Amino acid sequence: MSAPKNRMDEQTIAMRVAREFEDGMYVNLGGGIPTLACNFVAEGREVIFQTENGGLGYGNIASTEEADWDMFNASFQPVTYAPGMSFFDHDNAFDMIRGGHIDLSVLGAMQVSEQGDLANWAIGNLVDYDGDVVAWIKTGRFPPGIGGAMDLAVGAKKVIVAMIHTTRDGSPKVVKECTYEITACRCVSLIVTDMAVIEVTPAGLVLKEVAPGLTPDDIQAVTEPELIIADDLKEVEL
Amino acid sequence: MSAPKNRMDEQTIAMRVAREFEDGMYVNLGGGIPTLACNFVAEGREVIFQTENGGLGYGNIASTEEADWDMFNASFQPVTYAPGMSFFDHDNAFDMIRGGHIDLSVLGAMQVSEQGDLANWAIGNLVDYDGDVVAWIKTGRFPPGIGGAMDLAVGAKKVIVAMIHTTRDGSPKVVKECTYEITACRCVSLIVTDMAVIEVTPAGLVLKEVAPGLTPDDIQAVTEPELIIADDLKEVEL
Amino acid sequence: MDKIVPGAREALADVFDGAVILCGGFGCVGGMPSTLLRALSELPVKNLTLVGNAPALGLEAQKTAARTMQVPDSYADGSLLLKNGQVGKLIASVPAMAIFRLEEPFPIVKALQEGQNIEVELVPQGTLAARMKAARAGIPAFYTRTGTGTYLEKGREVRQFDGQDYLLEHALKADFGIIRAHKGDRHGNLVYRGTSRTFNATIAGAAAVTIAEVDEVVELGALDPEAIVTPGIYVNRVVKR
Amino acid sequence: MDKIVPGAREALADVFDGAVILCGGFGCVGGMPSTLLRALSELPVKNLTLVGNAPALGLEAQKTAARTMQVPDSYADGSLLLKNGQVGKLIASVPAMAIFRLEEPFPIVKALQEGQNIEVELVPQGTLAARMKAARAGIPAFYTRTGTGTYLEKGREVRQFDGQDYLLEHALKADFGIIRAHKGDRHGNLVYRGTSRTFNATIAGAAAVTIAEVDEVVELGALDPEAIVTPGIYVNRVVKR
Repeated sequence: MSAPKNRMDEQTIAMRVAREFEDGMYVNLGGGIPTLACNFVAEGREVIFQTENGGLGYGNIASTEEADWDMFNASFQPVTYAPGMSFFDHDNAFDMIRGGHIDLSVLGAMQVSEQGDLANWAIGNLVDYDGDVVAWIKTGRFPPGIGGAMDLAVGAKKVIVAMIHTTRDGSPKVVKECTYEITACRCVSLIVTDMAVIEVTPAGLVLKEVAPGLTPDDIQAVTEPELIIADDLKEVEL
Repeated sequence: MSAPKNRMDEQTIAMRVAREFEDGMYVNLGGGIPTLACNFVAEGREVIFQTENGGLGYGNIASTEEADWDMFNASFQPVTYAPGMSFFDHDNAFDMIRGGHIDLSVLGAMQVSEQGDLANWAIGNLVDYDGDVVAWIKTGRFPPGIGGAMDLAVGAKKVIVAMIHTTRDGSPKVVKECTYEITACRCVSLIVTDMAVIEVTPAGLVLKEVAPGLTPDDIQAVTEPELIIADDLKEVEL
Repeated sequence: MDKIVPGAREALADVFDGAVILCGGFGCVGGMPSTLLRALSELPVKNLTLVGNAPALGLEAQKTAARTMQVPDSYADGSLLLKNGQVGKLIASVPAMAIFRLEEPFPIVKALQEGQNIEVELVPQGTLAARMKAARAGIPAFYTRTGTGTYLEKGREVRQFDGQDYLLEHALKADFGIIRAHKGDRHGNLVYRGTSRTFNATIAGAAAVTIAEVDEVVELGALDPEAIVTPGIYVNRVVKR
Repeated sequence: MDKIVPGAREALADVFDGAVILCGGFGCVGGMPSTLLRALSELPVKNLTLVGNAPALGLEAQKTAARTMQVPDSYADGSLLLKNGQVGKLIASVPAMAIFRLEEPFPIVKALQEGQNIEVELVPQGTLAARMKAARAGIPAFYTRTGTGTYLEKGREVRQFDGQDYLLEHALKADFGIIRAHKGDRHGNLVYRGTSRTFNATIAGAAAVTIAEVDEVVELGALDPEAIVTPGIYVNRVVKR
C-alpha cells in the first residue's frame, strides 16, 4: 500500500475528472466526489451540468451565504444558479438519463472490474444475506441504496468513475470480477482515483496517469487485475 | 324518417349535452358537435374543459375578435382563456386522457351499437379494402382519421356520444352491430342526437327523451335496435 | 454553446433521403413549424417518412377550419412535401379529415390518386405522443389500452394486466424532429405559446436531432428557469422564423 | 371547485390502514412534504406502504448533509412514521445512505433492529419515477434497460428489443400521493421552486388521491398559465403549510 501522503485528496480527484469535460458537454455528477467537479471546469469551456433531482445548467457548489434549500445537487449540496438553467421533475430528469441525452456520467464506485462492470450501490452481495434485502439492511452495515446510479450507468453515453483507489482497509476496489452487487455491466470507460487514471479498454486496464510520487508498481500493488502501462504514461495532469 | 323540421340543430344538441356537465367535472369535448357544448354550462356550475391539443380550463368558443391561433380546441375552433387555465404538451394531455383523469368525454360518432360500441373514425370498414389503409384513402371517400378518439373512448370515466341520428341518406347510425371500423368496445353510456336522448344499459337501449314534436315511433323508425321506452319518457330538456 | 443557426436551410442541411422526420403541431395553423417545412420542401430530399398528428392537411383545410380568421401568409404544412413527391411514408393520427368537406381532395388523397407510392400508418393520437415520449425516454416499448378491440390488434401483441387487455406499442425512433416554439435561447431552451405547445414539446428530444423554429431568440437567462418547457438538452438547433 | 382544505389533518382524514402512499421530495429538506408527513404521524393509521426516493432518512442525515446550513424547525420526513411503527413496507431508491456516517443507525435500520416487521423494496430512481408516471398515464407496464445484468433481473421478465436486454416494469399504483409545492390555487394548479420540484411533480396524479402542501395559496388566475407545472386535474386537495 502506498502512503496516504502520496494520494490526491477528493478536490484534486475532482479537478482531474473535470479535465474530461469538453466544451458543450451535458454532464451528470453523482453523489460523493463527482459532484465536487462542477467547480473545476476549464476556462473557455461551457459545460452543462444535469442533476437528477431536476436541474440542468447549474453553476458551482454554493457558499453558505448563497445556499438555498430549493437548489441542491445529487449529494444534497447547495448549488448556484447560472443563466440558461431550467428545472424539471424526476420523470423528465430520467428521460434525459435513460434516453441517452447525457454525454458523460461521473459516478462513485465501491468496485470496478477489469471489464468495466460497476458496483456502486452496496458494499456486499445479496447472496450473503440469502437474497434478503431486509436482512441486509437490518445489519446496519453499509445499507444499500441504488439512487440514480443504475439508470445513469446504462443511459449516459460515457461513464467515468471517480473514487478512492482502495477500501478503508486497503483492499483493491479495481478488481477482476466485482464481488459486490452490480450496478451495470461493461459501462465504465475511465477510472479516476486518488492514485491513478486508468482506462478500460478491450485489451484490459491501461494505466495512463499516476499521482505525483507514485510508480506503476505502487498502483499495481493495490489493483487486482494486471495493468497495461500506457506508452505515454505520465503524472496526473490537472 | 322524420322531417328535418322536427330535428334539433347542432347548437341545441350541444345544449342538451351540456346538461350532463356536473359541477367540478373535467370534460373533454371531441371534434364536431361536442366542442360547441362548452358555451352552455349551467349557471353556478364550474366545469373544467380539457382539450387534447394541450389546454385545461378554457372558456368559450372565441369570437372573431378574440380569436388567437395559439388558443384553439379539438375542432380547430379558437377558444377563450379563463382564470386557472394551464397549457401542456400532447404527452401530458394524453396522460390525463389515457390515465383516467377525465370524468366525461363527449365524442361524435358514425355508428353506436346496442352494446355501446363506438365507431367514430371512419365511414366504412377496412375489410372492404382488403385491410389496406392506403387503398381506402386513395378512394377519397370519407378518409379515415383516428385522432384522439380511441384514447378518449377507453380512458375517460364516462363517454357520451353527440351526433346526428341518421346518415345523410337517412340510414340508422344507432345500430345492432357496428359495420364501420370500431373506435372502442362497450364504452358509450349515453347517446344525444338531434332526435332523442338514449341511454345504453345492460338491458338494452333506453329511450329517455325525444325532440319536441317527435314520438317514440319516429325515433324507432330510424334506429336499428329495438328501443326500450323509459317509464319517465319526456321531451328533451334544455 | 450556441445552437442558433442563421436560417432554416442551414438547420436542415443534413436531412437525407429516407429520413424519418417528426413534425410538430396539432394540424392547425398555430403550432405548425411552417418555416422549416417550407425550407424542407425546397431541399432535394425524398422518400421521407413524415410523422405527426395531422401534418399534411393542406392550406384549404386550414382556411375551412379558420372560417373568418385570416390564415397567415407564412403558413405551410407537410402537404408541400406531398405535392413535391418527397414523402415515402406518412405516419399520422389524422392523414385527412372526414369532417371537413373540401372542393379539392385532401393532399394525401391527391398524391395517391396521382400515382405516388406512399405508405400510410394510422396511429391513435395518444399512442403517437406516448411512442415519441418513449423514444425520448429510452423506453423501447410499453402497453396501452388504446386500440384494444379494434383493427390495431392485428399484428400486435395483446397482453392482459389485471384482467384487462392491452396492446404493446414501440418507441417511435426518428432522425429529425422539426418543431415550432415561441422563444428560444442559445442553449436551446424553449417556451411555447398556448395550445401551440401540443406535439412540439413532445417531439423535442424524441428524434436524434431536434430543430426548433422560434418567433424570437432571447439572451441566455432571459427565460424564467421555472417556466422553461423544453430544456436545451433536447434541442440541437434553433432558427428564427 | 375549491380544493383548498383548512389543515393537513383534514387533508389526510381518509388515509386508511394499509394505504399505499407516494411521498414527494428527493430526500433532502427542500422538497419534502413535511407538514403532511408530520400530520400523518399523528393519525392512528398503520401498516402503510411508504414510497419515495429517500423518504425516511431522518433529521440527523439532513443535518449531516446540511453541514453549516440550518435545518428548518418545520422539517420532518417519513422517519416519524418508522419511529411510530406505522410503516409495513418501504419502497425506495435510497432507504438509507452508505455515504453518510451517522452516530445513530438510519431510521429504517433502527426500526428493523427494534423488531419491526417491515418489507423493503429497492427500486432504481429512474424506474421509480417512470413507474409513477406510468400509473398517472394509464400505462400498465413498460420496458427499461435499467437494472439489466443486476439482481433486479431475478423474478422479472427480460426481453430483447433490437438485440438489447430490457426489464419489464409495472405501474406503481397508490392510494395517496403527498407532495410539496410552492404555490397553488383552488383548482389545484401548482408551481414548485427550484430543484424541489423533483418527485413532487412526478407524483401529482399518479395516486388515486393527490394532496399538496404549499407555501402559498394564490387566487385563481394568479399563476401564469404557461408556467403551471402541475395542472389542477392531478391534484385533489391543497393545504397551506
